[in-house]
Amino acid sequence: MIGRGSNRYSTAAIAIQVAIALAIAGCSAAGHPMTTLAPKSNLAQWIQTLFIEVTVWDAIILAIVVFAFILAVFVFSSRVGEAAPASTASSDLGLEIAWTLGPTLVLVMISVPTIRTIFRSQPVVAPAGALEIKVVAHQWWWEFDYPDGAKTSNEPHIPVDRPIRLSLESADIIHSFWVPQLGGKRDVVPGQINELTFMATVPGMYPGQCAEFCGLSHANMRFRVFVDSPDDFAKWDRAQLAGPAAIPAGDLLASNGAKVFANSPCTTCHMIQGISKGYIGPDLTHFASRTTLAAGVLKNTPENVAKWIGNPQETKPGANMPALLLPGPKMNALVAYLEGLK
Amino acid sequence: MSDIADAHDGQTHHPGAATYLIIAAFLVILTAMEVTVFYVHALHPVLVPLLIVLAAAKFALVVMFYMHLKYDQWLLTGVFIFPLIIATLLLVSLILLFAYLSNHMAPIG
Amino acid sequence: MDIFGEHPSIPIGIAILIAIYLGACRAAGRKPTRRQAMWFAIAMGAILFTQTELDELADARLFSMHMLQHLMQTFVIPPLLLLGTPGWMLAPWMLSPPIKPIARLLTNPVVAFLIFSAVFVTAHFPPVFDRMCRDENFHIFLHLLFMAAGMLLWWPILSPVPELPRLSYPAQILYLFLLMIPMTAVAAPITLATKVIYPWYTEGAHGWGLTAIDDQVLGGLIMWIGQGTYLMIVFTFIFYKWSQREDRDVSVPPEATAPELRVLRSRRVAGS
Amino acid sequence: MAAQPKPLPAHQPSYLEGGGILGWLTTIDHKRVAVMYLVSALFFLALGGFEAMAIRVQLWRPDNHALSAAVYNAFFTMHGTTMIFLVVMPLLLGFFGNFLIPLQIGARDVAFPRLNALSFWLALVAGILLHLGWIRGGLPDAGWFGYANLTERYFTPGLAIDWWAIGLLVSGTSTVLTGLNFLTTIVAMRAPGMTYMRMPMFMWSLMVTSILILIAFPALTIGLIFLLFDRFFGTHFYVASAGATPILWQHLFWLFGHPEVYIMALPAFGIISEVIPTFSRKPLFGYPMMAYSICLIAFLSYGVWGHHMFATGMGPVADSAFAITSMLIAIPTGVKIFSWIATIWGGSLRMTTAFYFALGMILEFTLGGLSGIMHASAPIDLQQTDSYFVVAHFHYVLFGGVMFTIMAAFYYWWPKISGRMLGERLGKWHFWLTVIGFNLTFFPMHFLGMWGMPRRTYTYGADMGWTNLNQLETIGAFILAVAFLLFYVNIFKSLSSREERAPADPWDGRSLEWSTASPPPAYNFATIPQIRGRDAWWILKYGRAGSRGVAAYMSGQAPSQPQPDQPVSVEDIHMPAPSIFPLVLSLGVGVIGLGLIIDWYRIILIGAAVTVLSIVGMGFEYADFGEQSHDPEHAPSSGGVDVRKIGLWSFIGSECVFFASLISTFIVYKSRSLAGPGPKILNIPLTSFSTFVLLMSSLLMVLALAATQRGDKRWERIWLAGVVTFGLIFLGGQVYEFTSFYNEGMGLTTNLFSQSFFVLVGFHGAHVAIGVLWLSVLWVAAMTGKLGKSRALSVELAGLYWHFVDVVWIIIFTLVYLMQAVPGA
Repeated sequence: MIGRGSNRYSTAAIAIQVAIALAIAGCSAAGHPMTTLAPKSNLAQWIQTLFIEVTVWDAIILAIVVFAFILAVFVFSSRVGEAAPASTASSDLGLEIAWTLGPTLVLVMISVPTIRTIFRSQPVVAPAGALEIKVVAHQWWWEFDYPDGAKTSNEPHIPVDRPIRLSLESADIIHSFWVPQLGGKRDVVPGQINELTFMATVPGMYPGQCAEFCGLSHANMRFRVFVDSPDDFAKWDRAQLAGPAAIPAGDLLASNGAKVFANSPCTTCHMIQGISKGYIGPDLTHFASRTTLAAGVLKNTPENVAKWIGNPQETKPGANMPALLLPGPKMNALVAYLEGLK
Repeated sequence: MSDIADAHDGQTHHPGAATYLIIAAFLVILTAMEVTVFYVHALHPVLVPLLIVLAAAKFALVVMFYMHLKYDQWLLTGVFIFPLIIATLLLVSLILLFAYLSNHMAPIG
Repeated sequence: MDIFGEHPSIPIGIAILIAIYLGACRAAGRKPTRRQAMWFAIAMGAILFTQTELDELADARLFSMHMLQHLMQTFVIPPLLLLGTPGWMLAPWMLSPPIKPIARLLTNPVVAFLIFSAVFVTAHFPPVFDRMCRDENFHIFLHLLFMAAGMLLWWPILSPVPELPRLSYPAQILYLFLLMIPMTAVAAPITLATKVIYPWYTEGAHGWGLTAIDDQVLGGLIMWIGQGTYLMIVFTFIFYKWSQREDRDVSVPPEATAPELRVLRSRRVAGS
Repeated sequence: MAAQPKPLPAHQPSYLEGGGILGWLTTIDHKRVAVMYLVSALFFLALGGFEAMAIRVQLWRPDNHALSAAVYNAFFTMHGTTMIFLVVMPLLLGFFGNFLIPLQIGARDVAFPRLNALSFWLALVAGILLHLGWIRGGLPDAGWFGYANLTERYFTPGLAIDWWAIGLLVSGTSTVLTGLNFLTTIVAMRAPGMTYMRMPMFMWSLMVTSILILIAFPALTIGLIFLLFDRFFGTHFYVASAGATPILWQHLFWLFGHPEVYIMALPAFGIISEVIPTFSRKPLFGYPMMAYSICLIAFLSYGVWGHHMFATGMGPVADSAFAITSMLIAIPTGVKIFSWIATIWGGSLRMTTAFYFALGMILEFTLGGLSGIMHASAPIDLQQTDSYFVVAHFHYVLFGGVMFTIMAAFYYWWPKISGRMLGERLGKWHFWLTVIGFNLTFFPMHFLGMWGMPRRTYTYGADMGWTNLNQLETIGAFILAVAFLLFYVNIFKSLSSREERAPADPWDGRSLEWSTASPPPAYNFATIPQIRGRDAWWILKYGRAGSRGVAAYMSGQAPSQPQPDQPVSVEDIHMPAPSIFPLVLSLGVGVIGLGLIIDWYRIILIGAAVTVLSIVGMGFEYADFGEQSHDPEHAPSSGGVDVRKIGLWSFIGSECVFFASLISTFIVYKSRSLAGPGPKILNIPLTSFSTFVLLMSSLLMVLALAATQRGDKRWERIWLAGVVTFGLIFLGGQVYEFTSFYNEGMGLTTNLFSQSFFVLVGFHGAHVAIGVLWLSVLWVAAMTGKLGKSRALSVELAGLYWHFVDVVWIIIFTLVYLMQAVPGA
């Protein structure tokens, strides 16, 4: 009875874990946009390679331990009351040296590529031709400043196959910049400039998130990185450098909205080039060119914009943006204006 | 209470007043040297190592003689030295880590 | 490997050491144990390797190899020599009246430790170190000094002369632990420096295609992590010997007569 | 001693009997203290478990709003804080450690029984302070790691963080006292013949853990003190805009935090090393290497704190150094796992619930250890840190490794503790549900982490593909909750059943605790045994360890028959008298904490008065107390060193780290002062004079001690008066110095230099002031003629403290004053 119980234990534990492993292998990275297992940059690729290497060593060690464990518990031991004489061995120098040296060798095998990757992934100076972007983390959104003066929030675009050098700064407390498919995280520490260097290799949209607990809405501090072809990037960059899109002639709703905006408290925090000068919140000059709002939490649709402006706390508890209580028509006008800022 | 005294008499052979006075003289001299070193400008390039050596000497004198570690059981030395080593390593590594960090500080303001 | 090439002093020195060793054996009319002879032979081999192969690399402006050389000279060769030298070889002259008090003072753990630390720290001070790189005679002198200081350092651990005793095992561990402070004080700043500290390494070609700064980091790490790991292994040996001794010290008094045993057993039954 | 030895009565009352409620409140019996730890820990375990369940419910589906962000953040903060400080440590150290140290080393109690009771009451007060947020100010919500500068008042106003910081300070004090007590006990109070190499492995682990505690906690204390200064007095220790860096908190916190992991794991390793040999009926395999690996793990644990900070940008060199040291820890850990397996190998196994849990621990902990190797590799860690992968990793270590061990320990030692067995049938259910629930809850987290799910997020998007596994985990968590419920039921059933008294030695155990009754009498052992080898009790039962004992066992030969009772006199057993002061003192401390937080000075004063009065009260109890540790039967194995001296030296060792943290902060910060007076303001002539005064006071101190030792009362008084006077002169100088700085425009909050200077030098000054008070008391005693030759130790202890304060000043004088011209590092 007792013996069977232990048998059941190991089979149960192993079966569960194997089953989960298989189930998970079944789901591809496609359904997991933030997976670390589908590298899309050189940095992520290096880490992935290292990860696989270490995992293989880990698996070998695990196999040895489980094998020894099973032999010890089920094969080379007796149960109380059985006749087999109990062993009294309490030491074996050879064995002990073996299981000290074995792991040591494995660690040497792991540490060499580890250190190589550490130095390779943290170059002291930016690689030649790198695009240097300043990233400022705020509670709870991201600001991206490009060297040519372009400015955006939460949805940066970068060119493919060109080295990117991010210099990370914080406006308030510690955050952490993480786009899993593009590489490991780097903390954003107030008073300190941290760097992150990588080169994206596949165009696409890669979601990221703040990874260091930063207060109430830490969970709502998301963003998206768009990796563009060089042409697309140049186009996007040009558009960002231009002023706000002109309101189409005859679009009364939008031009009303522009007036609502100009007279609202929004202007104290938000910038729309040529119209307002606030800098506490995200720059809204090209608001409509972004696919999401509220730091990646909501899709950028008119309903969501209205919902966000009317009650930011519902979407993002603790957000610094006050609720703007506008009567329906005014809100519609404002939303129409904002959604026109391509 | 008597057993305390017994245990005590049995365990320590503390040095006499003469030793204490000599140590005190050394301490005073070392302190005077420290202050002198501080005021001699020519010595400033080697100020840090010099001061560290002098302070370490004073430290060792007090601990070994006034705190009787030289005379007491090694157990007490162990209980003290191990944390002391850790504390020293901690001090050194923190200073070095922050020295690196200070190259990456954002301009203040 | 051209043994007699640049530095004839090395084979000559080794030959002299061997001659002294054999001469002392003959004078005493005793032979070292097989094990001691083996250790001594290894020590000679280690000296030869350190002073020729490693030295060439170190002369090729490889700071890291120079650090490895220093580690060998202070941490490897002296213990080997102490293991390889029988106590009866040293005792007669070390315990002779004029030398004995000096030997006693120098092999005192505190003194030995301080001397070694002072030598090691001073030698890595940039002006001193740089002069060593440029002045061959000073270089030889410092390397001999390292080995001598190393002998003192390891004496309290491996003393072959019972009259100048070893430390107790736990004290040995503590003693070597304390060694981590001066070693770290030298190795850490070298490793973490952002500039090349010793100008000699920036002048002229650099071996192995390393940059001077990478070489410096590597050298610092060899000294820092290398000595740490080495000491860790030594701790393991000491601890093992300690545990074996404590095991052996078991003296089993006749059980039947031990009164407290009877009491214990009665206690046990009373409780059940 | 006693003229007429009275034999022990046939029935010896167990430690649980008698005394009533007051008996428990005033108890200083290590076993009763342990039981009180147990009760509070089981309560907090339920609370922490409830918080965990709430977290899992919230994560059941994406965009869930069952809990608000605020409540979720508070719950994961309190779950971590509670489980670490109020459950695992109290269970491992307070409960099992306290109960078993004297029993396993053959002693009557711990070295400082009243301090032990004080530790418990302080721990309880800390637990209460941490939870007062339920009543006022909200629960702490900045994570158990409380990263600055989120914890600054500007970002987290309100009382929550104040409760948290003060609660942890009190808890840390309690733990340090425990560490001091345990270390002294194990070092000095082992039964005769029990060398270090004959101690049970649990004792090895607790000895090393105590050292870890003494060295690790001061760093946390300093970190918290800076935080409280920032919050209450407006300093800027973690404020970037003032030139400081919040990274300082991370260094201090992880300097404590990583050793803390081993403070929890090492005792677990020790317990497993007790359980496995017993149920395998074999001696522990590779005992010396097991002991050594514990030491090595402990030492290495100080060189690895940086692996929590790879993402903070420490630079490639520091990353490499921390990565390699972290990997090194795997070697001794591997030695332990292989040695446990080798112990089982060839054994005669007895498949009890305790053994099941021990076997489970080996496998689950191996998984946690292996994912740990991944985190040690810095680049991989950058993908995994702060993701659910890490949550999986440390739950495999802390639940799979430590909680499984605690359960094994419960089933193993419960008979000894309560005198009753835990149900084996229910136990097996408990075990299987735990295994299934645990793996179902935490194994999928590896994958969630690899799929990019960050930690500490109260909600997640539906498009991330994390939903299914989260639901699986929540189901697992409920299974786990049922398992815990069964555990509580099992305890309850065992306590309420009238029958099934546990025998003294139900498992055919190997160590001394099984030699005494279950539950043991208040004095543990009627006679302190003579130890002849490892597995002391096994040898007593079967003869020398090894073939003979097992041969005797295998041939069915029962242990030798009991001999007639040896007459032992009850009067020979001196047990210390109970004391109410530990409880009162802790209450005082609690009231101070309360007053500090709600900012009501009268309450602080009341608390301070109670605290001081109870310290004085404890002092007057001293005469009774002193005898205990000098029980002649306790012939200490440490060659006659007084336990109080060992205790004080351990405290001094701990203080080294305390001041090292302060000094390094000063050195790091002094050259970053922005405005106002900088280091040039320091007055070297004045402090040279102060240094001289302090050095001379040390001289007078040793002279006073010498006078006391030779019974010279006249000079004893004179020298002591001299020390006190010199101390006062030093303090006067400091007051003058501080005042003049203040007049020159350098206040506490002026700049980084001033705040780190004032805190460092101020704390040293506080130490001097305490020393002056202590010596004044001694001086009064000397004047009234109460400080005779026999009390020389009291003078020696005060002297040791005084000299230590002096050497700290030697360092401060050099590093702070004389090196002012040298820029940081």
